[in-house]
Amino acid sequence: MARIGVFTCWCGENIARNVDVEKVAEAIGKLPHVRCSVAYKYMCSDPGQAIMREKIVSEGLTGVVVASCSPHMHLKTFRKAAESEGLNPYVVEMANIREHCSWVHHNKEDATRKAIDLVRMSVAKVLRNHALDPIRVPVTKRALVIGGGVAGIQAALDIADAGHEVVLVERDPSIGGKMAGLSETFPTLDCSQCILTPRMVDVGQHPNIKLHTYSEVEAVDGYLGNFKVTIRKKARYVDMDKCTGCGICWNACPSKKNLSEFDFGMGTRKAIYVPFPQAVPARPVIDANACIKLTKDKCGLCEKKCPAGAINFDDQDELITEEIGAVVVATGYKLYDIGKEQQNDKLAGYGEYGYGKYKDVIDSLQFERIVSASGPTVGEIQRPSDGKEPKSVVFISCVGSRDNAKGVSYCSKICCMYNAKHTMLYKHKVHDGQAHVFYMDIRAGGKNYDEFVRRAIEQDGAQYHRGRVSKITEENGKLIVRGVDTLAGVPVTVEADLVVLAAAMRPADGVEQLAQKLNVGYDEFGFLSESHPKLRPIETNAAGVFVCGACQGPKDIPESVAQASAAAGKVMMMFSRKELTREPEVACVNEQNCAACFACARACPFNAIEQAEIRDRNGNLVKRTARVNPGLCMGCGTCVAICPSKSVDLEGFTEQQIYAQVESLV
Amino acid sequence: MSDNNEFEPKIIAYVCNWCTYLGADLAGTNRLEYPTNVRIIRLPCTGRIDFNLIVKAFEMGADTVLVSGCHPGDCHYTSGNYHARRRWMLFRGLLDTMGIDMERIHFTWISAAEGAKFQKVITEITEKTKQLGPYEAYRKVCKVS
Amino acid sequence: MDIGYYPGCALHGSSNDYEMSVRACLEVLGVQLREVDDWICCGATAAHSLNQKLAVALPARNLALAECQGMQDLLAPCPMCSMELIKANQAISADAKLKKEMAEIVELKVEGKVSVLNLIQIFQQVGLDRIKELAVKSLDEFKPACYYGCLLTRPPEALQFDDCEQPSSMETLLEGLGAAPIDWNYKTECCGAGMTMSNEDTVLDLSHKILTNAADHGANCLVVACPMCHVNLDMKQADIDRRYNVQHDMVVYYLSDLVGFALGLDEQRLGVNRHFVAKH
Amino acid sequence: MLNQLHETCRKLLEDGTVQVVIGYGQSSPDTPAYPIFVTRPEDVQQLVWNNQCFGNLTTYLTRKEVRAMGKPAIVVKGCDEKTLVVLEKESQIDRSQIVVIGMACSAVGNPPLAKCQACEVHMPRFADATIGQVENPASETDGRYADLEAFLQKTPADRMAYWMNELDRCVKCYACRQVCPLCYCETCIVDKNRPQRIDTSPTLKGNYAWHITRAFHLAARCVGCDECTRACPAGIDLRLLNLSVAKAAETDFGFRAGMDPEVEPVVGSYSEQDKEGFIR
Repeated sequence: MARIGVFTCWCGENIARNVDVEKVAEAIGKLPHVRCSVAYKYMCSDPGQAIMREKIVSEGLTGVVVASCSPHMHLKTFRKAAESEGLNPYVVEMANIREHCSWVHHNKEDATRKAIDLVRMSVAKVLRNHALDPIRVPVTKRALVIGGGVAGIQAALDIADAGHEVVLVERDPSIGGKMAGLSETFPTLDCSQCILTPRMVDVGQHPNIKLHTYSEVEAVDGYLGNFKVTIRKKARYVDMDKCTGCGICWNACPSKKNLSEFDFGMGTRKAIYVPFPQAVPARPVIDANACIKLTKDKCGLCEKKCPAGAINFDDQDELITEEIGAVVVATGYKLYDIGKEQQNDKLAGYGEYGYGKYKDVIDSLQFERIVSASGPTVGEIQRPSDGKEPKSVVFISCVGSRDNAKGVSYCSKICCMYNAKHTMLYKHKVHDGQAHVFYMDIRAGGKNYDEFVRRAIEQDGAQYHRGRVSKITEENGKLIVRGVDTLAGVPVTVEADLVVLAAAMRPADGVEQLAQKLNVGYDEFGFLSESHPKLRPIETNAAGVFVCGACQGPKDIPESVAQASAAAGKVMMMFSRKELTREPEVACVNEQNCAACFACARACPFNAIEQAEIRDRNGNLVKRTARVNPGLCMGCGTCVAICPSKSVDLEGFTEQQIYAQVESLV
Repeated sequence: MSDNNEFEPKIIAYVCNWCTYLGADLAGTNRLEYPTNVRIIRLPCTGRIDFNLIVKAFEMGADTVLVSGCHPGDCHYTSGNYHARRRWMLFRGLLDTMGIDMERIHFTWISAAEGAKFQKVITEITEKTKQLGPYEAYRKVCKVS
Repeated sequence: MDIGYYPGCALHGSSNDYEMSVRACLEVLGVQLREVDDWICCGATAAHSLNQKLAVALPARNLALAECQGMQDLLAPCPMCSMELIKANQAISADAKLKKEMAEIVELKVEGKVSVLNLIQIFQQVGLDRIKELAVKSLDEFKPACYYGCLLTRPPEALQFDDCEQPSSMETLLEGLGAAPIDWNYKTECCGAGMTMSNEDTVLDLSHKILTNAADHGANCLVVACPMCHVNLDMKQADIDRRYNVQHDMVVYYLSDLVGFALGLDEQRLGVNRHFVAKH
Repeated sequence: MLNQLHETCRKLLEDGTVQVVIGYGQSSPDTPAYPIFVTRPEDVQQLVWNNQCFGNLTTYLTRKEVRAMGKPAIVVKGCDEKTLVVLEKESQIDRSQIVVIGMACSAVGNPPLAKCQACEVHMPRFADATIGQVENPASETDGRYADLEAFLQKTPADRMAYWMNELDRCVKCYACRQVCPLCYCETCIVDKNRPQRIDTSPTLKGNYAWHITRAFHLAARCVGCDECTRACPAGIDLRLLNLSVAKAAETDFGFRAGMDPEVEPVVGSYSEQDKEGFIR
């Protein structure tokens, strides 16, 4: 026999002003099953909760309705209170007579009538509530980090240092990501590799980190705490165990003219190569498209020369699976490819800057390699066309950024800073050179950032023009950069030897496909969606999957690192528990009734419904049925609406509860 | 209002928990007044809102039914509202053939930030329903013959 | 093919050589031009810099006339005219209120349905293949610098023709007819346009740069599709030479002139003999 | 044609490819054929084929008792075959475990049924064996929705009145459900009473709720075999309801149930581009 207690709140004047609270309490008190119906000034206050707790005990209540504010406000509060008296929290419901009634209706009589309806609905519902226990899911205390850039490295190290195993997957032959290719970093101008490579070595040597380079995530199954991840290890043609990284092979390799990915095409590499000297792992990989043996079945020098016999031309892609508890996505960014036609033609443009047409128009990452001591020019600033030292260099901001016409609408955030950095690095190497910057606005928010830009302008004499560049043309060996200075209000023409385009930052290729495998949302640009922009910036809507670094939005190094540590923190939080608990308000299938049409499985936004088989103890198939994985279900109820026979129902919002509410409205 | 015996429509609103319900909360927080006729039933997502519920609402004597959730792209569950939208498209075809008065079923997207829109929608459909009068046709259907 | 034709002031005045050439080669291509009866000025720069409503109303009347004279396509060889007409077209079809207002002002029903085309688009409609069929000689002696100026492609959101920064439609056409268009830098720079009245120095300066760059890149002639550009680059060339003490000798053709040559038309027929800088 | 049918079935039964043949039997000429289940080769003579073979036999494939009979061969018309496509999509049948015998069919009934008027699958498309040739089919593939469109000419009020009058006759015998090959739920929603979503008494209220539910549960699934209408003892034209949902599916999503095995079912999938003019 149900015994319901109803507690109506005055909320001071907030409710009582427009709703006759006592009248509500009295009317509700007359309803069947309602054991007690009291009103009090502030139900959420300690004395208020005390009243409720007292009644739960004295009346032996089996269900509670609190008629006060929005459940988004206090449902948790009251459920806790009930729990403290041993009542299952899920038999507590609320009626929203404040936001939905007293605050929006001024006619007291009508408002009171409505309030009574609202409470009656909640009583009708709570009569069909039943005790629910939080869902417990075991955790595999092993993290997968996707992407071995600075963010991925940081996350991996933090988690590993906390004593948990980490599987780090990197698409390229070496970890290090974009940062490994940078020259110096703003705002301190300390050498990028000097600060990063030690961390890379740490990763390589960490007992808790299992490193898969030249590998990609193929498939992800399972759910929070219990993922099964399939990883494709691409054929490397070099036996990692035998190889000592001595370098004889790449010195021997005759195929020289291959553009180096690490140098962003500014330099060349052999067909068998380590992307850069400090690579981790310091083991070479063979570029199958460049290798003479693999393409023409000639040469094979490396194999002959290799003292360890590590070369294996028959190497194949290998698929391995890893058991994982949590995933950190740190796939980073790429640059908007300038001038090129793209599938989404909104992102095509800036052909007028002559990138790809004029050798000496390059992008910022290419410039990083040119100024980098480890670069193809060993830090000598030489322009690509003729190796001359450029005496005048123009840096152009926002190439593709903040441009709804032919680029992306957002600000790429880091360009203002690295432009300033580039002008300085340039000036420090070419003392008689002149750097020009065309910019829309200077966005230098951050510790010591604006000071840094001022230094570029005031000490290193970079010429800043506030305005856009309309066109770049080549006339007798000079690049003619025509733009405007909107502050001076005059058109500006600069004769440059080298032009550097700060192209917009875009998510790395293939991130959408990865997101789909992980059930993580992404925006129109392909940046992964955090589950709340303010309060859950690391979490995603896929439980147990976290994001950090530029794959979530444009970021600089310190931000990426901070977010990476945050993600690591979230993972450790998960791993700190024996098992995880989740809200029990999820869908469940009545397997007796399920006709196994699997419409629900098709519709489920979280792939939380699987096709299961019921077998008798001799293993004969009795029937097939849909089955909800409570570890994955987020409780949207789409399956319930779509199931013709209503063989699936949603706890907390069961058919019985909802129909009871409607039917209470006679 | 109810003193004079003007017709007071009965409006049942099925709303999603994350957008429209919060929109209604916001209307409250901003003290945006609207008629008292609507009764909100909170569901997690428009994806959960089944057509049987709409029929049931009419059976319970609703003069107008409102179904409202998150704008496309805003769904808390990423795609519940898209699934709902599809079902409604097909369902409307059927109701139309059945001769159900389409002016008595409203579908809206109201976000958690659109308290004002919630007020506007409720006020407007209440006014509209007052003009249309009680849904006699369906009440006739429902009285036991 | 039978299309509407809006000459605009220029083609009936200073630039009737342009009209001759357009009419001549369209005739050979079997395109009948029906001139809009009772057309008025498109408003040009003056209108839209002074009075927005007028800037719509003037072209609106011409559009209304074209509509009620049953024209679907309307050729406006002058880029300024076509731009003004297209902008009005879009404004009217997008805004019912404005449409009504305009109908009242011009005292004619106007829908904004006519599609306004520039000369290049007409050639594209006829089709390069068709033109090739009718061509009697190759243009291989010509190394033209195709000059688009400002208005042929701009404002892009309104015109939606070619790539406003890197147009190539003239090159495609002329290449097809045997010419060897050169790649150069001043395709879309301004020639000074109307400034030619108020501020000649600017015009001379800008046009000088254009002529120079064309020559530097090995052009033996310039091709334009705009009467204003032609005035500045051809008629003013002597002044430019004088002012900068150079000898440009850069023949400036209308696009239709070269197409005309390919079709076997002579200089008289095309009005080329009326140009100031002569080929020699 | 009949012999060919008998031979095919005899072989299938003899060599044990199947244990049962689901086909048509007939007591006397020109009376509606009924389903028979032939398990012995010598009985195949009982199988008939003529324009009285109305039934959509696929409805028996999902029945427990029929499943118990072993691997079936089934006789289908082009229209019935569409059901197999849907059933397979909804993983109710394993096509590889069924032998489908497709019968060429110009039309059933005399005069031909409405569905035959607009039939475009006189020849089964995916059958394991197809028997016969279509002679002069009553083929006129458009006007699939003609009857519905005619009905929609009525005002909503009149439509309501029509259904109140029609559904008043419904006695809730559920013949429409029993005969429907796509009503295969273990327990039908109408038989579930916690909560009681649909009033089970044959009142107008309950009948409305039931027929809305029945029709909508067939949304983008119903292949239009019209068996429900044929089976209805009260002679209610349920076809109109099925058509209205089918029409919505076709106009809004270009989807037709049972036609293309490749396409994703409409319900349970979505597109961000779905139109939503009706949503505010």
